[in-house]
Amino acid sequence: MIDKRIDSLIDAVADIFDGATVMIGGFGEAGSPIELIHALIDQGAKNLTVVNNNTGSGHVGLAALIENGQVCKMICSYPRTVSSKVFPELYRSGKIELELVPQGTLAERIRAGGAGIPAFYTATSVNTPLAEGKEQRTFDGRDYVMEYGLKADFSLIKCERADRYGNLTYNKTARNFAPIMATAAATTIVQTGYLVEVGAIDPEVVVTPGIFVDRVITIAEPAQESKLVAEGRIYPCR
Amino acid sequence: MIDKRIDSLIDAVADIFDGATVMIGGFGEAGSPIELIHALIDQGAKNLTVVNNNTGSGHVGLAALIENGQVCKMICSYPRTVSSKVFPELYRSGKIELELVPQGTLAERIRAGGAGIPAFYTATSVNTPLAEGKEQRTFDGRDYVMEYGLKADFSLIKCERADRYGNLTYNKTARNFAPIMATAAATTIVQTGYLVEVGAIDPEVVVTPGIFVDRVITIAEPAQESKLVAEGRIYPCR
Amino acid sequence: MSIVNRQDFGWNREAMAKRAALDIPDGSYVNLGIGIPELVAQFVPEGREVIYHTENGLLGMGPAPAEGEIDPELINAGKKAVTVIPGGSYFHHADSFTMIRGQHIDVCVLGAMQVSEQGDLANWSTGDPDAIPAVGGAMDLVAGVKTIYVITQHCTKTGEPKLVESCSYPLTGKAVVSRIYSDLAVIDVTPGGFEVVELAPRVSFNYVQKRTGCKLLAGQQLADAAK
Amino acid sequence: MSIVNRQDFGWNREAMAKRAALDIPDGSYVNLGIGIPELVAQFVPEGREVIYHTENGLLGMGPAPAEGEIDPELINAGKKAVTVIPGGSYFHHADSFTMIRGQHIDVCVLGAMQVSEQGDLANWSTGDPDAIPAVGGAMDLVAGVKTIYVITQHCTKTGEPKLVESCSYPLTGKAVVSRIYSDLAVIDVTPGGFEVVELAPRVSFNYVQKRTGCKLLAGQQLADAAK
Repeated sequence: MIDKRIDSLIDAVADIFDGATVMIGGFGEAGSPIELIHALIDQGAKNLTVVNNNTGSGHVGLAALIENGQVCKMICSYPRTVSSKVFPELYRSGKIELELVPQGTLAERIRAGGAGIPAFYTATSVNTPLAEGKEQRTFDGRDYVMEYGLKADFSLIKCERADRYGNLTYNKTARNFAPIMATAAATTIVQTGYLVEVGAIDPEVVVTPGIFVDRVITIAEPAQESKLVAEGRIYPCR
Repeated sequence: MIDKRIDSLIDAVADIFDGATVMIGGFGEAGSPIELIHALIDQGAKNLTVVNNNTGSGHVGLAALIENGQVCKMICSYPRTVSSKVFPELYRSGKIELELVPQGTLAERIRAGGAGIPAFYTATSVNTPLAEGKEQRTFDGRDYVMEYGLKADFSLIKCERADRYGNLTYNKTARNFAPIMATAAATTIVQTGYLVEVGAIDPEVVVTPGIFVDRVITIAEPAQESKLVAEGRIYPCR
Repeated sequence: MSIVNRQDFGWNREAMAKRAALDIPDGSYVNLGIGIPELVAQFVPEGREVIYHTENGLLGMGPAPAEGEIDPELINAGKKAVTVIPGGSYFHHADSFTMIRGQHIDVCVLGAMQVSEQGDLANWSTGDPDAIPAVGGAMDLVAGVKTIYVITQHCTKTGEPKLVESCSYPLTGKAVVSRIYSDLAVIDVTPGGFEVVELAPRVSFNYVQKRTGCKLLAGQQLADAAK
Repeated sequence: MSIVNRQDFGWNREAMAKRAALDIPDGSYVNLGIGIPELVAQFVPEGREVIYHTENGLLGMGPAPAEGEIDPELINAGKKAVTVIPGGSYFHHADSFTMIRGQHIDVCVLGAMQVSEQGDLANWSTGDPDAIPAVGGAMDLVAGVKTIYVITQHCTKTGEPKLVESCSYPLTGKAVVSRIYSDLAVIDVTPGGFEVVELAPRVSFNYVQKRTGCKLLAGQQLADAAK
């Protein structure tokens, strides 16, 4: 029987190992799997390479994971946040590495990783400092850089509805990177707001087919990152 | 105002020019825009390069377009059909060119064309005759061939529901190539079973956003290709 | 060629499919090729849940529909009418081949024209210049799916061996096949060559060897069975 | 620097956005950058239907929601709460950048730190080694969108020209900007360099020239207006 449900957050992230590459869904707080991230903080894996569009807010979620010293490298497009100094301070003091990737290139690299495409060409970043050191090539008179597919050991994502097969649907713009990250990781771990019966999701509207999903944990009332930040919350509580 | 509806099949395909590259949706008869294809036969454009997974059945639809001498080249993965000798006969007599592409490579080349990716690497076809003449490259110890993105002047596709913005949903496995072909053509022409009000399609379940669509014509009761073939129908009637 | 009653000898199409089905693990995502491989779905052992993928855009393919319930827009890669199971999903071709090329499908069972002892597969073209070349998704499947099984008659209709030292037909993929289910035996592709791991009823190792185009190894299982 | 009443002189933020909105054709698919560009949506002339794209996965972005109707999972690229119009659609990031990279978006309006007379844009980094580099979707937008407009103050807060012979800041893209809407003028990027096509109220060509880092051309429109 195929049953990807898992009961505890501890079990959900238990095998994330030191040095793993972890993709984390979300664009800002929308789609951020904050309970899974906090479970990863509790679990304590170190030297992680994290792929996310941003670097988190305040002292919760992704920012807290970074602040806790578990992340040695960020791969992202926009590491600046008004509401967090965590990444900037570590970055300036040389304690965290940054691979800055244009947002669309980041998305396409993740999709390529999931689709078995080792590399592709894009015009994005040509003639800019971000093209330095990259292979360039001309097709039909236009210049392109070669970019590599990106894979992960784990993806942590958040969805709206899931069934035990791991079929997923999302809520509005919280979808963002989750469907492609689900395809690019050896193990995809999902927190869902609702767990529904197999068959409850119309086959026409499944966004992530279960084949891409390994574990599903139900978090019926996820914390809202911006609220925690506004309240000045810190994770873990100290 | 954005209104992509068009009233007549003649107008829908009027500007398809001699020598155009035309992608045609469908996998076998599922998703084949048969009324649009017949309109293209009536219209008469010649020297077309057609992209489709197959080469049609019997003497209707795509097979009829080929039989009518309008196609100089097919780009497809599986040009053999039990129920049609049209393509094989023209091919053997050297009257039509064939670019044989593995099905997944064909799909990815179309997606790449639509996504602004001029080329990518895939392991598919390595060490086979279909890799001959293709650039090869090794990534992480595995060999890959370089494949080019594929674009078209026109895409003809069939969907289930559409609104005047061109938002589309599909029916079951009739979806197949249509969503990616819609992205890869300068002009995408759609025949829909149902025309619905703007707002009637939930934003969460739109499969093809309207940005990829140029014209929508309602064909409430499309012909079923396999029925026409079983009845021995020929298009155009002679 | 054989003088014994065929019913007691070797495996028929269903038996080959049934034997292959035994090797599909519970919870697998599986793509079945056209022909005998399609039959595998009927023989998955009780208690196992297997999800079938068809490359034309469906995960969760069910059996053929009842006569009156055929939908020409719900078909498999062989263009036959199928059904969808609860928990299935539809997607477009690029997403479907993301599953294949991205190594998300666990097992693919294919037919073969030839398999070499290195696991090379030829199943798309005889190389006959007069034939219409047609490849479909076969090259994508062998390049992307983690485990490739082959179900095939051991010999061609004219008695030529299909398991050979090196394929004479154009390849579908190089070193891709793990295991072969023929009407005569189950044969693994190993670093040392073909290894017979199981013989069909009343079939001897020598009988299989005579109908194979290269040297066969006898697996440990055969030795154990002989004890 | 100016001694006239600022209210009568030049364009303020809203006026720049309003002027840019005049150039957005009916039926366009438009991506608006963070800051002044966001205001453009408020000024699309009556009778035109424009669809807004936000790169975080929404086509058909509507205005900000009422206070009580904020959904933290419905935001724009600037991470501000937005709404969705009837006929909108959600999609994932790779599909969203298919729209951008694949040249499906008609117009993108961005802010700028510098624009060169060849249309080079610098809007993501001062190159300061102490700054945290952050690029977001800017490089994808300038590489992929058919028409790039810039809305910007003509000079920096310290009075330095932003329209220059050649950008000193790291580029976002080379030869990508078509037109600039500043507080002083509408300026086209032409093969001959910057061409002033319209002056803001009470602003003279010479006044703009003095605040620009390279030579300006006077467009035919200016000559016509002077007649």
